[in-house]
Amino acid sequence: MLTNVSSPERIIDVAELWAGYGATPILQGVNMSVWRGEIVGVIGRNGVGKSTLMRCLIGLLQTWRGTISFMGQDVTALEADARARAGFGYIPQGRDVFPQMTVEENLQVGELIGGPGGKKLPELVYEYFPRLKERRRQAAGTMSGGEQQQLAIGRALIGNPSLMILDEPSEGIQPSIVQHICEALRSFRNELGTTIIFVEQNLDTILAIAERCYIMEKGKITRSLAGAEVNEDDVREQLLL
Amino acid sequence: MSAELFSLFYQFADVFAFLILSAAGLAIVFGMMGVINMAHGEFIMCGAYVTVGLVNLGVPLAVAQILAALTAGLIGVLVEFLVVRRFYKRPLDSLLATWGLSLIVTQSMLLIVGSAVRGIGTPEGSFAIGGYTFSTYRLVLFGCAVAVLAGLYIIFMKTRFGVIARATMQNAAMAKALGARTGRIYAISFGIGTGLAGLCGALYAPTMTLIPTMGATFVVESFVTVVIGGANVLLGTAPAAVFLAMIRMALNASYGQIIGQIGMLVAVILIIRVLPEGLSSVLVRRGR
Amino acid sequence: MALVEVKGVSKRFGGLTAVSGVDLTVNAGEIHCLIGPNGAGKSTLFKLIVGLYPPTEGNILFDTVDITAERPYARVQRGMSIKMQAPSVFKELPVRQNIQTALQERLSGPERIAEEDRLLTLLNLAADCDKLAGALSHGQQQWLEIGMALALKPQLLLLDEPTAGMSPEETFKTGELIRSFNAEGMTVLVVEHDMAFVRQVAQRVTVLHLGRIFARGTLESILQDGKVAEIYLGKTHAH
Amino acid sequence: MFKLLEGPQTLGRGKMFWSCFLVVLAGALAYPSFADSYDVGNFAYFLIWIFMALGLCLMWGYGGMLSFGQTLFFGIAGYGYGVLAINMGGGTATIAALVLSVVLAMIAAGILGYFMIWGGINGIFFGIVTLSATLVLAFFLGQTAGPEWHIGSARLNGFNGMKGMDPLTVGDFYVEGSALYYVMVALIVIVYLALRMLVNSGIGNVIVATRENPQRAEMLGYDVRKYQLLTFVIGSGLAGLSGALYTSWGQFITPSSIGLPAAAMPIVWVAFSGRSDLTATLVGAFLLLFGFQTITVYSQQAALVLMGVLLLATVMLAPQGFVLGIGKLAADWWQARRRRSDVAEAGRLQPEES
Amino acid sequence: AEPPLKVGLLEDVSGDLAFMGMPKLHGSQLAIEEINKSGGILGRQIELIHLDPQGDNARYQEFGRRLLNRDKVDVLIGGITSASREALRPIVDRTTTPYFYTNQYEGGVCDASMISMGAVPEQQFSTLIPWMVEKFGKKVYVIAADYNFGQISAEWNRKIMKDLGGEVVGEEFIPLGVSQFAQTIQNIQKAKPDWLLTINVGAAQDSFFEQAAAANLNLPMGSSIKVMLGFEHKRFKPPALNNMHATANWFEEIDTPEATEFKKRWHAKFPDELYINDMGYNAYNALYMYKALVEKAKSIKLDDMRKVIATGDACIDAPEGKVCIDPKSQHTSHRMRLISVGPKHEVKVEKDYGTIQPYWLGEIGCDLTKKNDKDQYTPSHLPKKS
Ligand SMILES: Nc1ncnc2c1ncn2[C@@H]1O[C@H](COP(=O)(O)OP(=O)(O)OP(=O)(O)O)[C@@H](O)[C@H]1O
Ligand SMILES: Nc1ncnc2c1ncn2[C@@H]1O[C@H](COP(=O)(O)OP(=O)(O)OP(=O)(O)O)[C@@H](O)[C@H]1O
Ligand SMILES: NC(N)=O
Ligand SMILES: [Mg+2]
Ligand SMILES: [Mg+2]
Repeated sequence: MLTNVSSPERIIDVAELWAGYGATPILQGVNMSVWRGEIVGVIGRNGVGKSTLMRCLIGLLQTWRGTISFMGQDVTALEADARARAGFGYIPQGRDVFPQMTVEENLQVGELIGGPGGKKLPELVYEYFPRLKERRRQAAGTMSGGEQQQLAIGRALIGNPSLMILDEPSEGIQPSIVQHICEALRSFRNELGTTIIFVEQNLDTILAIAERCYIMEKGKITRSLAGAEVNEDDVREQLLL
Repeated sequence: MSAELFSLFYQFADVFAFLILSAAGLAIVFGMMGVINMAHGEFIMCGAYVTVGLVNLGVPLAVAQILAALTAGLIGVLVEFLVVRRFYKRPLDSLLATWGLSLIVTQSMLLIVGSAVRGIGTPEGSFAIGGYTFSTYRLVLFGCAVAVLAGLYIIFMKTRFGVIARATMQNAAMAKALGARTGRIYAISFGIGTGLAGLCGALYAPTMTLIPTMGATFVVESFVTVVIGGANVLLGTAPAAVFLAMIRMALNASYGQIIGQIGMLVAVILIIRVLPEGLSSVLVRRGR
Repeated sequence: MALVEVKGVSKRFGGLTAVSGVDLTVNAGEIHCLIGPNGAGKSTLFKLIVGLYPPTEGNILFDTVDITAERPYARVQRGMSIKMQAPSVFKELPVRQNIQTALQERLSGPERIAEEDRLLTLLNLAADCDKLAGALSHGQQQWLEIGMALALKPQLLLLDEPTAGMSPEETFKTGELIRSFNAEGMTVLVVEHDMAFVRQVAQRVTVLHLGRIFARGTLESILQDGKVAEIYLGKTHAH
Repeated sequence: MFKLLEGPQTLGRGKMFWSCFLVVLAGALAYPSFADSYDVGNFAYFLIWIFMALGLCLMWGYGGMLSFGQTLFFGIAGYGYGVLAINMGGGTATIAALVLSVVLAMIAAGILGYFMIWGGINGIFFGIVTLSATLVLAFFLGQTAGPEWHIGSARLNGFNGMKGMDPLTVGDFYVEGSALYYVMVALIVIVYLALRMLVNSGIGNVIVATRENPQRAEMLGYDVRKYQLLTFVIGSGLAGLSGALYTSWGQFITPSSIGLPAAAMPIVWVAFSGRSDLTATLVGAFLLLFGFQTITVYSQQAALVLMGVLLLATVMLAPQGFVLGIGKLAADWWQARRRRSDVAEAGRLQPEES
Repeated sequence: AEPPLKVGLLEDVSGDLAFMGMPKLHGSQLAIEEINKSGGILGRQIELIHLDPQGDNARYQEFGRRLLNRDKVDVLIGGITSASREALRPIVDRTTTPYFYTNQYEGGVCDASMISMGAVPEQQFSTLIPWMVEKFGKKVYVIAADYNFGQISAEWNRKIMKDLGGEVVGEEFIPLGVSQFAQTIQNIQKAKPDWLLTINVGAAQDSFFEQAAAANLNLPMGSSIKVMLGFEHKRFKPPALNNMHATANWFEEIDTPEATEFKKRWHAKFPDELYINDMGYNAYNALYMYKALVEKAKSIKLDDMRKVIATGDACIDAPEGKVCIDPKSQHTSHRMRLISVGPKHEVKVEKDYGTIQPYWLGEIGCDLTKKNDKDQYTPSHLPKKS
């Protein structure tokens, strides 16, 4: 099924997506759709291709076949930077902060490139992650793992994207801040209407914010859990596989 | 006495200017972008030849020098587009590619322009202090070196472009995912680097013999300066040049050029041994 | 009996004190969990123990020998191994060769191959053993790194966030794995943020905050501690 | 032992590869019987340089140490051979001079390597230190023209170069022409096979692991510095072997064999060939030496342009190096052909991916 | 017809020295064309095989062998730097092929296989230095390239200055490739010499002149390699070379009828030549000298040619005048002239010394008619008294 006629509320539409590394296909026909303002989780075991899917969404990995549409526009051929400027925000797995730049400069990169977010955003980020404010002038590469993760999230938030793609945002973060991040993401969605797609393994996080979940297995979306299905037992069952 | 003091400063300034001007372009291209640019000397040569060519056409020297730097910059952008952009992920191959380029360029210049080009003479005249006379132009060179350092610092530390450019060079994919037009940023940065190399050639053109292989005279010094500057080239290059210039000047003055040259290289070895991450590693304060 | 004794150890980075006068004893045969907020100094403490950083102050004893001045490889040869927080496998080498490099000092010939196969199966990497380690997914790299640490058969195993990026089930499996090794006599010191995992494995828990020991005891006592909840756990776990 | 000839660290394995190896070797051994004696000597000359390339391949491709100092040790052994051969009086003593000069280079490499590796120097800093050391030696030797610069009865003779040493000699027989050629072929085969065994051994594992991540390697209990030093000494020793052989071949050596641009040449050979594999380096360095000479003979002033184009085209078209690139092309083609025939046979048995 | 004579030529036409090597190639080509037109040597045409060693000593060795062993040339000519000559000598010495070195150089090579066509110190310095001392004063400052040529030339200067009662107030050796001279200029001013001996070598070191002029150094200069060899007066903007003095067997500015005729032929064939330097000129002469030797010996064998040389009658009429090969050293006698360069870089012949023999090697004991030393001597490295 190939549709280019997606309704305007659908912020992202992935149809029959194939992609991989070298000659090895990883994503083998992924279909998914996300509506404006949704918070959608993608879950699955290690190595099934969740990160690969996220890389395709932001455009760091070329799609072999299939289409990605963003607000009804086909963005499959757009490069990552163009997608970012169109409103995609991305937090990669493994943080990827700019190691030799200070925390402040890392945030600046997100801010300078991102869309118009108003002056409040940096303050907001510092509010959510006070550690970042404390360490404004520290080289990002010398921060602790969790601090870097906070920075990566802050860096994406600050660009005020309309779609945020988060690859395991809670990894390595202390429980209280995980809760914090969950609240932050929710309030972002509530206040700014940001759509959020996230990959997660942490059960608490999934339960706390996901409104819908896609289950991934071997390069395909095999199921989706909607509404009430996003409960501890169902999710656990899916992750058990 | 003050004449001796001035001459000490003059000699220092002279070596310092040489090191900074020859290294500035490489600081960006190699130090920041990681491209082992063996054709650095050829961009310097390009700046020198364009300057001389334009002056011979009647263009005033200063204008010719600026145009020459721009030409080298534009050629740099072109070279980046045609060759260098393939090599950001494999810097060691950039060595081979640019070395090939360097061979092509020097020899083509020899074939096209000929083996020797007539010089244009040094402007600005001379002045005397104590028993010595000095070339005024050498102070101009020093001024330019300082200006280049300041300019680089401002561009890469204080501007929007600079922040994004540094981010791109540290992690291009991530910068791209944040919306940076990394291709363009790379091209511009490379162009700035080669433009500065061209500027070096342009500034030294009046004072040197022009042959197609002239770039070679600058290359060792420029690599050495950039490398011992360390990872943070914007902070490291200046102290590296100060350090090397002092050593070189002192040895040149007391023991002659050969000891100056050997001594500088030995100093390089010792500095790296003491600071295996280069000079900037002690300058960048960790934490707050 | 103390296997590791950290005595009054501090580590400063410029003006920042990441670890400050820490005293910590890990007893032989126990599973000891180190928890604490981001930036508390947990990873730094690990690096001090394996010798990647020299301490600014203090001493570290392993098996009653002062190893403060020893290089990391010597400490590893004494019987410790570490899984670092960020996966640091040999990215351009095949998965199997990663394991082999860790094993080859201990075993050789067919025994080594058999052990490689056993570990690869255990780590769920048997199918990917010819892939370059850099081409593994993030979670798989974590597994590989754990495998390399295990391959050394250390007396003391240091695990820095071993289950980050693992699903609850995999986390549980990892916990069981660690317990089984512990049952064979391996001492384990582990940093984690996943309380379920900590609950599963920990015999003793130490909380680090701002570079200092903040609390220690059993997990239950820690979870009851309101201050720990405030600085670290947040609402959910503060029952 | 011989199992180590193959392994994950070296490309080329199985019957196919070793048959090719034997065919090439047989061809090489038969070559003098049908070739012009000049060409045989010229080939022997190319082979002289290969050791330096193999040494760099070991250090750089396997060990991750980009040494600009191959010519430093080339020079030390080259001059060393000259000094020893002159002072020990030629004849069969030249064999001892050869061995001793290589040992000398290895000792020097041990000292410089200890100084660098124990000082924590790596990456590009390693390159710059070795380059500086090379240039220091070149500058120093360049100014030794005066008669006061001599070692025993051997004058260093500055920039004009040191002369007057015997070539390798056994009794009264000069090892030249096809004799030299056979010696070179034998040495190359020995060194090549020995290096293959080294890199496929446990030591080789640690060497490549150190390249990938020295900290992780140390965390596995290896004193990586020792392995790096070993790599550096062997690699530099091979450069020394080239140097001593070169001096013996031309009975002449000058500082310009040590300074720039000579120092860049080994890097060019190895990068061109594909630094990650010994076989590629062996074949590639030979082809490049041969190619550059041929180009220079036949194209006069265009030669340098053509050489530049060749290098540029190689890196742009064959990112892993010329030989590896060609090798991969061939392998792909071979596999594609096999796969095509497989597919043809399997036909519709191929399950459709659903 | 008989097969042509093969001339093997090794000249750098790429790399740093290309601007000097090019005229050398041209000189050889011109001479060969002329000789072939006028019937060749002993009726045989000449075939030129030129290879470009690109300034690389190892290439000199490779190509020397190639020309001698594969192409089996009848004569080998070429080499720019002394190092390239030294690279070739061990190879040539093991054949019976004659080798012509066509540069002026630091002198002292006593080798039966080699015939030197260029001027040597006793021809250049024993003319130049006394003249400079007489004209400008007894205090000299030397800047010299830091390698054999520079160091040995400086040694010659020291020896001659001592004989003249002069004083060397400073000597500075510059590594090849150095292009910055602010310190040197100041050192010179500090030493207050009457004149400078500039034996700096190569394009980079030539930058000295421009930088000295910019600093208003303004001292008389003398040299054995400037003007005639590197034609700096053509390459630099006046007045950088003002007040330069040099002695040589050839300057393009010599305007005797023979010289003028020669220049006309050259420029007709190579209209773009910036300057016919002495190397190019010597390279041209080398072929005529070879022709003379072969025709007198009626043989292309080195031994037979050397018999002609031993008679002392191996002479040709060159554009500079008559030149002959000295039997003891196999170096060439030259008509030496001293020139000066003016503020507009105009060149004036100040003095014509007539023919000067390359006597020094013979005096110190080199006698190739008796013994083949295969060595290079300097004032401080003399043959052992046997
Ligand atoms: N750079 C790469 N090159 C080649 N193969 C890769 C690369 N990155 C990932 N893969 C492969 O693609 C598959 C999917 O990887 P991916 O990173 O998308 O998994 P994931 O679902 O995100 O897993 P995890 O939960 O461990 O992060 C894995 O089998 C992995 O081996
Ligand atoms: N090399 C360094 N230079 C400067 N500061 C550093 C360096 N390494 C760590 N730090 C700082 O020291 C503190 C402790 O870091 P550490 O990595 O030990 O934290 P952690 O407890 O492991 O945190 P996390 O749970 O986030 O991994 C952090 O605030 C960090 O920013
Ligand atoms: N022969 C010379 N000038 O080196
Ligand atoms: Mg992932
Ligand atoms: Mg940590």
